[in-house]
Amino acid sequence: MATRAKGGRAAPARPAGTFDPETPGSAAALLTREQKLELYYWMRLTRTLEERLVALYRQTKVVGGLFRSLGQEADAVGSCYALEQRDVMSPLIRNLGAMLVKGATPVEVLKQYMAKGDSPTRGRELNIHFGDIGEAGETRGFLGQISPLGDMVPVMAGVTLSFRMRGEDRVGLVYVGDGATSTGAFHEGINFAAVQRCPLVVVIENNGYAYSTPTSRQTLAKRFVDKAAGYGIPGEQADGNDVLATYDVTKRAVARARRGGGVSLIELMTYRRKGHAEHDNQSYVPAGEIERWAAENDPLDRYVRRLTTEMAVEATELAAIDARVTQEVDEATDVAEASAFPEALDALTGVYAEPPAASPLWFREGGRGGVTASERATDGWGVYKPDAKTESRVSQEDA
Amino acid sequence: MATRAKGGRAAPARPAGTFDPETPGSAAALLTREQKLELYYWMRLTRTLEERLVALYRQTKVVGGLFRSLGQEADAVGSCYALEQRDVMSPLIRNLGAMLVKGATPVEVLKQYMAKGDSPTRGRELNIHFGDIGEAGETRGFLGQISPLGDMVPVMAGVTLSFRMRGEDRVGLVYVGDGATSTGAFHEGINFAAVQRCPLVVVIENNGYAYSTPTSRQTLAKRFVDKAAGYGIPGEQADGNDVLATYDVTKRAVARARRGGGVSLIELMTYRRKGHAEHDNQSYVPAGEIERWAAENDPLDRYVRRLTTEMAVEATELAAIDARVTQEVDEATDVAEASAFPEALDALTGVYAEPPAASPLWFREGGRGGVTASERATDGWGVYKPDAKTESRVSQEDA
Amino acid sequence: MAEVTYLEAIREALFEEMERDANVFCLGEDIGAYGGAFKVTEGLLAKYGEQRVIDTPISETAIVGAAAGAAHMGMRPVVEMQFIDFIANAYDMLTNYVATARYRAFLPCPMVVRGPSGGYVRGGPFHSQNPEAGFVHTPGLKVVYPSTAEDAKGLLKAAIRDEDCVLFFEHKYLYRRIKGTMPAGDHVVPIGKARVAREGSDLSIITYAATVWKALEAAEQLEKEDGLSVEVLDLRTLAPLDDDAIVATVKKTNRVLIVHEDTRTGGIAGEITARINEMAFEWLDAPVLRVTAHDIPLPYAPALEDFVLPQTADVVLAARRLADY
Amino acid sequence: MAEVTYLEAIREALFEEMERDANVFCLGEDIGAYGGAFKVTEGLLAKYGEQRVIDTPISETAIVGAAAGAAHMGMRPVVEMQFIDFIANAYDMLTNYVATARYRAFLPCPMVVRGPSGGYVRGGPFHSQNPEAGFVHTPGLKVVYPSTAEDAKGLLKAAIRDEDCVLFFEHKYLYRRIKGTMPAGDHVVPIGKARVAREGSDLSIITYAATVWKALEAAEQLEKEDGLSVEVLDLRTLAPLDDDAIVATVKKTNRVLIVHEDTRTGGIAGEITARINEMAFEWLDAPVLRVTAHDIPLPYAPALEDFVLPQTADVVLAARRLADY
Ligand SMILES: Cc1ncc(C[n+]2csc(CCOP(=O)(O)OP(=O)(O)O)c2C)c(N)n1
Ligand SMILES: Cc1ncc(C[n+]2csc(CCOP(=O)(O)OP(=O)(O)O)c2C)c(N)n1
Ligand SMILES: [Mg+2]
Ligand SMILES: [Mg+2]
Repeated sequence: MATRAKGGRAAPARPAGTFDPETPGSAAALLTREQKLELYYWMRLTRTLEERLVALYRQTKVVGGLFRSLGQEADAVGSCYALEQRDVMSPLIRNLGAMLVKGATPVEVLKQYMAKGDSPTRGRELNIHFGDIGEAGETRGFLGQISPLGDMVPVMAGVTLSFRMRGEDRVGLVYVGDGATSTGAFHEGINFAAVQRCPLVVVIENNGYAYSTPTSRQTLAKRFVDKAAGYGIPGEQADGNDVLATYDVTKRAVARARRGGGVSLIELMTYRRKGHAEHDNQSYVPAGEIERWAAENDPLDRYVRRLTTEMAVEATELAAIDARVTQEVDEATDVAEASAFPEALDALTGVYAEPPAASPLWFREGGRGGVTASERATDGWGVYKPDAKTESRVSQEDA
Repeated sequence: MATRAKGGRAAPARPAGTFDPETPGSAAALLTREQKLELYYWMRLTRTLEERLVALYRQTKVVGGLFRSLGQEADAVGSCYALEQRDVMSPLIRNLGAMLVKGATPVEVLKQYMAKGDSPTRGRELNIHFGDIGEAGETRGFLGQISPLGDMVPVMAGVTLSFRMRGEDRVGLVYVGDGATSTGAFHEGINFAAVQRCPLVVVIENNGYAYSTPTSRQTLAKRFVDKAAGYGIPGEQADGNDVLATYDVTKRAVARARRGGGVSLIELMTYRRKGHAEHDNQSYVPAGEIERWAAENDPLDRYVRRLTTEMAVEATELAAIDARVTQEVDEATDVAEASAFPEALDALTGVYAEPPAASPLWFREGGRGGVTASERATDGWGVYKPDAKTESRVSQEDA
Repeated sequence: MAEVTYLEAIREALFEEMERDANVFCLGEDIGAYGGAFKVTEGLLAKYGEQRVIDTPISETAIVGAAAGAAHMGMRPVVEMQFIDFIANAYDMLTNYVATARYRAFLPCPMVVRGPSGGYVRGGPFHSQNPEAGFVHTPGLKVVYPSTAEDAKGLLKAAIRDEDCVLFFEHKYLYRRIKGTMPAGDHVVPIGKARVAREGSDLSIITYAATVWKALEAAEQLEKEDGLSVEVLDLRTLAPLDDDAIVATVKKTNRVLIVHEDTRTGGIAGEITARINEMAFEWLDAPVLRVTAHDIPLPYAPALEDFVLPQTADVVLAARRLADY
Repeated sequence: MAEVTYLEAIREALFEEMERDANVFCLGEDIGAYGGAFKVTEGLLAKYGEQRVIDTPISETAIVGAAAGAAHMGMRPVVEMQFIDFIANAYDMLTNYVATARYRAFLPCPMVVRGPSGGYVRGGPFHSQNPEAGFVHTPGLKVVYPSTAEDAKGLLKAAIRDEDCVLFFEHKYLYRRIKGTMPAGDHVVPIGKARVAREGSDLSIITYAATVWKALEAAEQLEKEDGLSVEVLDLRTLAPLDDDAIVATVKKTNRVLIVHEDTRTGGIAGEITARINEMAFEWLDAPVLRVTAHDIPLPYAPALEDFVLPQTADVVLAARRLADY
């Protein structure tokens, strides 16, 4: 395990626990060369796609904020690579890599950020807040997050509870940031899942900061993984910038969940090299810290070194992957840019299954931008009454 | 430390940690004979007062539910005895003993349960939901709880934060049940207090059940005190039915808080011998469990044995205390029974500082039971308008 | 058919729906061996086992969140809040996660959150609440609050079958005080339809839950003492509101009194008044008036609680004023 | 005096109140070194230090609860919600603990919870909310939502000095778009008083926060194009509502349009309509109407957000209909 850059927090010399009976290193050792290159592909795709998003953001084509996972690609990609397609993963804002591994496509991500009408949420939600879950064979198995931090932990407790109840051979994985561990939802959710022995892996991505708040102001615990004992579950810490280490630790936790062992907690040590979002100038970060992590502990650089030195991968092979990635992102950008923004009226559909659509409010009926009267149309006072226009009290009394 | 009764959960052989530099036993060793008898007095008062409440409950003089701490008197009394008057304690429903130690009087408790007009909350809140906090010299230093479990932990974080901010030499202590540790509020509050280094002691009373739910369904953690590491604070477990042990462990945690050491967690092992409230028939409890605890691990019996054998206290001395307690409870009962129920109109005062009172709704103005018009009286349509009665549109237009 | 209480009617609905659909399961605090604080779920554990009747830790956010997750995957969770007051502890999860799931993510979230609600029982400020207004205000949630045993059963069955999240408020004052005869067969009462609890022509009282009974008592008295014919509309569903039924009664009587047990300011009487203004202003012969609780946290002592909550006498007085207008 | 933005006005209030009273302190997520997500608290840490400007863990329940505890002991905490949307995570603590403290326990709880609120900024469903209705519904809380820089400053100062908990909603769309000239000296605007933002005689628009500006724009247009004289009442305080000001404008114009950015059902327009019915029904020449957001979780894409939220054109249309009634 690589040592941490100076000035940063120290990485642990050894994993803290072990998801017995699996032993550390056992899972990663089984990866094929092809799989190892695939890991590289996903990390590169994550980075390139985000870089493209930055360019689009500067062109004001991204509608809202832009969130980066620069320097964290290994933890998202490696951990999610431990899942099968039938498993369900719940990402957070820095888990673009995990979503790609789970089948989200660059064009979906680009359309989401650009709020396009044919984006996965049809322009309703922002950035990577989208998902695809349901039947094992028919869906890719990732769940769209909401903003309030911690809430996905209880939800994933329920998703995995359903696996347990139905005897399905499926596992769940939920990511939380170091900051999100302070929320009540995290606590309630992980405790609930633990006591219900849900097949769930909880991954804490410790990237040193929650927005501007360093981990030292988030908790006094020495390690986030120390929280595991309080829930009666095993916990392991791993080097989040070593993609094979993150794969390994997660794969073992997933195996434990799959054989009915219940919840495991993983803490992946990494570092957020960009601000909370693109607008954040990181003035609160000690001088030199970012640069050291970039220079000494970039997950892609580290993996490239490892692939080329230990695994005899040629630089040309990697360059070919890079080129493929660029081409995919280029193509996705073209498609996303060409697609249309949503129609205003689409806003009205699907708050409930029944009724499937709401009516526009009366002052919008026949109003701006092609808004037409709904089935329940009226131009009476305000609303929804089939008879509001035709009848009036006076005429009724006259009759 | 006494061993646990068979069939119950095992008590720990040794305390789990230590609030360094204090060593286990050091605090209790300093108690005088008088103080030890005082501990007996508080425990006996707790039990006798609750027995009186049961009698009143059967006479339907208690308005709501009745909550017992039978078998838990030692943990409440011993832990709270570790505080000074200037310190602030936040009790839960089983901490009648702690409240008495902190200065709550039997007559206050009786009036609360009977919803009397001169009870501490003037009939607004039930049972032991009342308090007295503020300036160190002027108040007794206990805070009224609300029902939603866990909420008092954040509040006590704030109370003790104010001590730290103002450099006051005061400490806080908050009780939570084993069940309440599952709440988000507990988690958020203890983490907040820990990271802010508030002078706060958190006491988990592990009495084996939360309503009907055994601790095994509340958490997978082996011991609740294992949660301490997750907050980066020390934790100790102690025998909650040994009043000197509960005093000792708490006194050392209080000392730690007082010298700026921050938050400590204590788990007191005890057993709830009565149902959640008087109506609960405890059908969910394994056969014999309650009887064994009653026979083998009653905190008063144990303490009496210890006082008489190890500390050469005469049975007559204890009988005298018992008699004094009975007399006090008798007198308090007379006073409480004689006092009046609240006036309906008192309901209107004090939702806000300003205005200090609300007006009765218009349909109550001059209505039943001596309800008189408020300053803002009206018998116009509905509300509060000085001119609603006198003016009407017609008369205004006529004028 | 034998009469059953409001509480038993709810229990029947749970048994029948668990029997009908293996995806239905219950979760909450102390609902298993103990059968729930009010014994609503008594017998469920014995019949359906620990897999489908889950005693949870004390963690309302986790319970609701887990229900949502399971609902996404095709289950039909029925959550019990030990007292509905503690729904406040799941407010974020309900309003932000559950209510928006279908709209923002096209995720089905068919689940029920039910629990003992309301006052008149000396429960004090934290065991007597009527928190419906905050949820009626949340697009994506449905809210039901029955007043009769028949509706309690029929609406709970509808709620469990609904494709969206339904909050099902049970009035604890009615649990054992009200009885009804259950219609034979699969008795389902549609969500979104109000019920005319009493026909009348002089004025309308629009209400729901326990105050339906106060309104009916008042109507009786008004008929006897004043010769007034009072219509009582029991909303039953609070979201979506039954606009047709509301408008129909306004057009019939031209005078409306709204009665609810919830506090006044921000209670749903305001919403109903606004809708009446918009939909049927011309039919009003008098202002829409409200009889509600005072804007006060509900106190414990009987004299205080009785003062703060709306009583039959208040309804009578207000109705008289309205009739005289 | 120089003009300052709505945001700077809030910051000025914080500086002045921290200077005036050593018991005032701020707590919230990222409010210290970073100065808050919108930089409202920028500079506070440098001036007042870590004891009085506290960066907290991400735990809204703990933040609000700790503020309450400190407030009991004589402090004057000012809590920042990073976005007001996350106040849902403290809903139990605010409505059950804080709101009832004085009533049930005679405990003072002088504290402010403030935060960026509202939409029109492409924030999506969780960074655009207007959660005021749920709190206006809670006895024991006060709720303020200013539309001008002057009021933002003056009301925040009043809120910090208030003896009870005040929720202070700041409209993030206005943060840097609106400017005002601060009155000299100790500028305090009393809580509970509405403001006539524009005088008029034909119809009244009752509104608050960002839609005050939409109403003013509409009034301008209606004057020019229709010759209508529109009064705009800016409520400023939502709890307690200024009944006198509401009644005064009704009596003056006899036609009322209520405009709010919040969703329609259960939004506070309903409450205002009910009060107008009760207090001034005879003065109404037309139904009270509402222009509001649709009952939909607020979507992100500009076309969708613009459709769901009320716009100036909607106000114009509705006002015309009302004037024609
Ligand atoms: C309950 C809640 N409170 C506050 C926020 C605002 N917020 C969004 S992200 C963030 C920081 C998250 O930090 P962390 O969990 O460490 O994740 P990271 O961004 O480092 O990946 C905050 C405070 C939120 N989304 N939810
Ligand atoms: C947030 C919340 N949920 C549910 C309840 C209902 N309730 C009251 S006491 C109780 C059990 C408490 O158990 P524990 O914390 O172990 O305390 P004990 O009664 O054993 O002293 C429950 C579930 C509550 N008061 N608050
Ligand atoms: Mg982080
Ligand atoms: Mg317990």
